[in-house]
Amino acid sequence: MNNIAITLHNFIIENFGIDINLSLAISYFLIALIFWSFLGVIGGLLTFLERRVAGRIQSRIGPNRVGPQGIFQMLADGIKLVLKEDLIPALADKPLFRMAPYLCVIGVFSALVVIPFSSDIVVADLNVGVLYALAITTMVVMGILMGSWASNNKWSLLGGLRSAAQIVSYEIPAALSVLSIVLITGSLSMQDIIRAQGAWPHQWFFFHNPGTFVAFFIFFTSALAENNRVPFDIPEAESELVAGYNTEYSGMRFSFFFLAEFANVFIISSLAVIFFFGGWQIPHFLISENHIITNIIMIANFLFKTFVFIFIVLWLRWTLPRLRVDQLMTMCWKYLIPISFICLCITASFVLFFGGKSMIAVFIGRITQ
Amino acid sequence: MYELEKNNDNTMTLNMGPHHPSTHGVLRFILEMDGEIILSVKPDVGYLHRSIEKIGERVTYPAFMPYTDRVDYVAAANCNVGYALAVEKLMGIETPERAQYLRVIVSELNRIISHLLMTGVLAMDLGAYTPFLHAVREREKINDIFEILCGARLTYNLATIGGMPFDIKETTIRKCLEILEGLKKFLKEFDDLVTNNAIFISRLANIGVIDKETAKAFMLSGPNLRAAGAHWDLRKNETYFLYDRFKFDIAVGSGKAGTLGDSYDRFSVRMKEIETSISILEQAFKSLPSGEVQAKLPKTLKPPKGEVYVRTESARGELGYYIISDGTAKASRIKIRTGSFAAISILDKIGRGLMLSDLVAFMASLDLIAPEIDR
Amino acid sequence: MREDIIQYFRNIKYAVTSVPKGMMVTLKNMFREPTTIQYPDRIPQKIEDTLPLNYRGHLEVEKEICTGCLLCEKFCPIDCIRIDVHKEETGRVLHSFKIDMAKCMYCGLCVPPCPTDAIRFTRKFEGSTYDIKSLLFEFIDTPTPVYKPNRDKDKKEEA
Amino acid sequence: METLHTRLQEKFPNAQVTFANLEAGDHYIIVDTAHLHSIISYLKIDEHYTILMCLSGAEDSEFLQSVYHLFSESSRKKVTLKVRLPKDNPEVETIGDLWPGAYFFEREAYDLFGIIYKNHPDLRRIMLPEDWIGHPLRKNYIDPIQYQDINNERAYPCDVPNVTEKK
Amino acid sequence: MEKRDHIETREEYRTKENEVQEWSAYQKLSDNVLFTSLDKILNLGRANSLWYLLFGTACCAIELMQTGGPRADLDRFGSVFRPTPRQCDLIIIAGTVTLKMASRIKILYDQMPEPKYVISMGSCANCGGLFDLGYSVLRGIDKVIPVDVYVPGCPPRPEALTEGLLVLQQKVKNEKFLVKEKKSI
Repeated sequence: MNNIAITLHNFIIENFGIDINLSLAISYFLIALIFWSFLGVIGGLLTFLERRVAGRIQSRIGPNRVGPQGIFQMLADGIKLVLKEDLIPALADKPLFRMAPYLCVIGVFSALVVIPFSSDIVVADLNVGVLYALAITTMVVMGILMGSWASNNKWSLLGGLRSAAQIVSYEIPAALSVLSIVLITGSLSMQDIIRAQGAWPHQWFFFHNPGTFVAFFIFFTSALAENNRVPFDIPEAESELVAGYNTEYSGMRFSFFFLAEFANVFIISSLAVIFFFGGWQIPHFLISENHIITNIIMIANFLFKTFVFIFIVLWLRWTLPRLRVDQLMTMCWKYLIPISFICLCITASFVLFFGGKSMIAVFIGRITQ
Repeated sequence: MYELEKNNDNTMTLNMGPHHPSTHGVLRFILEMDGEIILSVKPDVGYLHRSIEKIGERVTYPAFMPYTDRVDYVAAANCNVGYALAVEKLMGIETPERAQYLRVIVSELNRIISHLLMTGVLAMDLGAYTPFLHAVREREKINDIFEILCGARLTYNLATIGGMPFDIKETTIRKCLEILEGLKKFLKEFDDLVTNNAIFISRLANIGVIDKETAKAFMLSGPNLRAAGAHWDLRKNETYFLYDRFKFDIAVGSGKAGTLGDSYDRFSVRMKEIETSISILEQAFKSLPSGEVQAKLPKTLKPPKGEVYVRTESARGELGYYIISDGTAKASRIKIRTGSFAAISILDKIGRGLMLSDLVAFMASLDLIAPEIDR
Repeated sequence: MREDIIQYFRNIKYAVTSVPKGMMVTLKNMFREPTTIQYPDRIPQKIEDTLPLNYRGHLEVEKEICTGCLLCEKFCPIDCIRIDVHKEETGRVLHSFKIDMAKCMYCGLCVPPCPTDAIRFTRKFEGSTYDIKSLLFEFIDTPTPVYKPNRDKDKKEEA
Repeated sequence: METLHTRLQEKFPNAQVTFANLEAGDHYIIVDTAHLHSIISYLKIDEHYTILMCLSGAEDSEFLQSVYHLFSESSRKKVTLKVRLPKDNPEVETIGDLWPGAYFFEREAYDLFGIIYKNHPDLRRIMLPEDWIGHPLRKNYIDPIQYQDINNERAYPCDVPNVTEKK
Repeated sequence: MEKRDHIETREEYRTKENEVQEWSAYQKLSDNVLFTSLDKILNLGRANSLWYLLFGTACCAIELMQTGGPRADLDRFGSVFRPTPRQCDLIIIAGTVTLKMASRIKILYDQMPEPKYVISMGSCANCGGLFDLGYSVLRGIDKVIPVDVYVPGCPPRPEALTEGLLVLQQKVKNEKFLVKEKKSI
């Protein structure tokens, strides 16, 4: 039961007896619908969470009037954004202007395909999952660049150019730091990476060796940068570029950008959990006979870890000032990339000398000898 | 730092303001840019020119007091007492000692909240929103004090010619001291959050370096001049309001993060000045003399024919009132010389070669306030 | 060269140490009570009552003790007070006393000259409205004879 | 200041340098328009009046004035210089080459009083829009009620008809 | 920002009273239970998410900052600031508007997408206030753009502005949104 789409497909065929191709299409469509709306809800929830966390950090409260504790704030925002007039500047490149937000959303949401929520629940466990996730999220830069160019606004253009330079550069340290993990597992599949880890901290790749330990921070930093979050939010720097690439966007189209950004927060946090913190792995004594209960515990475990990282992202967002463009590039090319290479070398030597055993395992092994 | 080449074919003209989040109100800059690098800055001010100087000729001397609030609404008390001092000097009125102490107290309180706002806004312009709100939180507490003293939060109108319209109570002093204690704790926290932050330092150090000579040539004053290394503080060098009775050091830029006179120095000078103000306040509360707060005045104020230029140290530098009286109840001319107006002219000289993000930081470090420029 | 390398590692060290320091400050703030006063409904006491007594809110006129001396009108630099006094057989009668709160600058120049404290500040600050005309406050509904403080004092002395 | 005045008279025998003593406040020196620049540069370089505190325009009954407040850091002395300019042709040399910061103050004086500073590199309006008519701080200026397409008359209820009985 | 060349100028500003009379036929439609309840939900959403433009002209801007700050916290009512007019529902004219600035404010207002609201904050924006005596100040922002709510004060304290926002929310809640949409067809 590797693929829930197949399960659903079998279920449809057994119960309704329709054509195989059609049922495959239906099942994939259903899965897509479920996952996309899940990410939509997550994105909305994150906007609310961000405002509440920001509120508490800034010793205020944050939205608390719509619904209990303001939980329906995102609904109100959603309603409003849908009802807003959809403005397209007169001199904008209209087809590109319309297309850009969708491209952004597609880029982010497609990454969800390879994210395993539990041992069973994953849309598609691709054998190039890591590569796919890293590649497809880069589509965001296309959307941003497109939108910024099409807006026919100098601030947008500056934002878009900054974003392109930034995202493309930070792709390298991110990939390099993930490479350490791939080196250990020897597989690009997300599920394989998770299975290579365990439920307990000492089994996580985060504590595997000093190389992966540092690699996590590099990965997290570059993921933040790819996501245009503070301290790397220069493409939409409010005080510098008004609102950066989305200066000219209003209503629904703006909300797509917004949603993409917050969905991306979820994606990067979950990737961090998958690569370095054991993903959905739960201790043995929690695995029961019942598949459903096991899966639910796994999902809860995964989401809990993810939300911890989401909180860290938000926490960073409301603490740090932003870097300058050239400093950002300096940080990437002069600091992160060399260090990630060093990490890669350390991991490689660990793999070479200890056969992929973790630092702690080696240490314990030495003691017990 | 960067090769500057005026190549007209490849430059971009960027219009910054009057509505731009980092221009603090309604300034406008026309930037000539080569990519992210600025080739020239043309400030276009006057979007808040409210004809205060003309109104000064149309209303009587006491009625101009509320207008001085609006010259610099962030440090309104400083403007109030400066104007009162100017008219008193013109008329030769002796202000009671307690009133002078009260004036010191309100100007220092106001200097604190003005600098708090500046440091907060600087942090906001660099992308950190939280320190700004923390600064606003502390500001609110001092605003409360002003509310108790004069009944308003922002535009105080808290001086009359010849004295002060209110007296300070023992309970208010106690509350004030409590808030100052809290403020000291807050400043320590602020240091961790902002002042010593690596990103923050790297954004400000070596940016927009103004040396002493340039600063004087461009008529800079106040904290901006002190950050360039000049030991110049009107409170000390040209004592008014019994400032000579207080012990305090002039905060001067040290260049500890980069070059002397860079943006970080201007920031840290203001941080130091908050501490200086706290110590002045504590001394003032300790040695507050008793007595009257208002000198006896004729019913209608008619200064003799003459003119006077009185300058005081406001939060944004030298605040000068140049009053020409023609012997009637209304002034013939009131010119207000402000620190920000002088500072805006230096933007083009220093701004060339900076990046757009640096310009924002540089502007915030100069502490420009639109009404002070435009009046 | 060597200094550059030292600087390189110093930069890393400084960034790594200073960022967590700032993060600890924000975390500390997160567990503090928020300072928000939940105006208008979730507060223990009306904001108006918490303001100091000398707060400069909206102006208020007590028509019974207004002497019709027009001092407040004279002292207002922007003419936002308009008083209408007519001389009738019984004496001077107040017909209208208008204050334009939309234009008022809350400076307090009109209050000290008043001989009877008829015009004074309240602690009201709420007055948002859809129509600016409703911010023109009229304090006299029926024509009221002006108050004569001296005669009143005499009466008191007799009593 | 009086000694400075005599020194100036010795140094610039051709220039009309008069000393004005008023009832109250600061005293000032009125200098000749033609010699203003040389006098100020003499003051800056030889007399060490290195700080220009303020530059402002003003108007008295017959003349427009350009007023310079200088300050010497070494001797802690202030001096006020004035030039009187005829209202129909108010022209005076710029001192922006001595203090570049003065350019903006001169632009302000030009904008609000119409004083023309010769050799100023960028003498445009600074406070008011380019298409503004008149120089508002002159005494005979009448406030406009129309600017571009905005009718700027006072609106009800700010303009209650004045029916006050006044004696 | 100067974006003069790509603004879609919308001539028809909201004329509140006339609209109701002209479209009384639609009013009957709007009495329909479904419409009214749907309207209510939509308006509740709109009213609780009034994003304002990060823009202040003068003294009131400081109080506007403090209203967004920790003590008053406009975010409680779902109001956050956005730096660009394209994403705003509400423009708070915080402070004196000079004649030089008036046209810029009109541009900003035109750049905002419908439905949009205006709060005039403080005496200066209401009617020129104390700068009535000057020559360069616009006597009331309503000469340039239509104002929904006037907040008195000079400057209004944060609570007064919060009240202004609540009054505006009340107005938004009572609007007939769906009917208005019908009108344009």
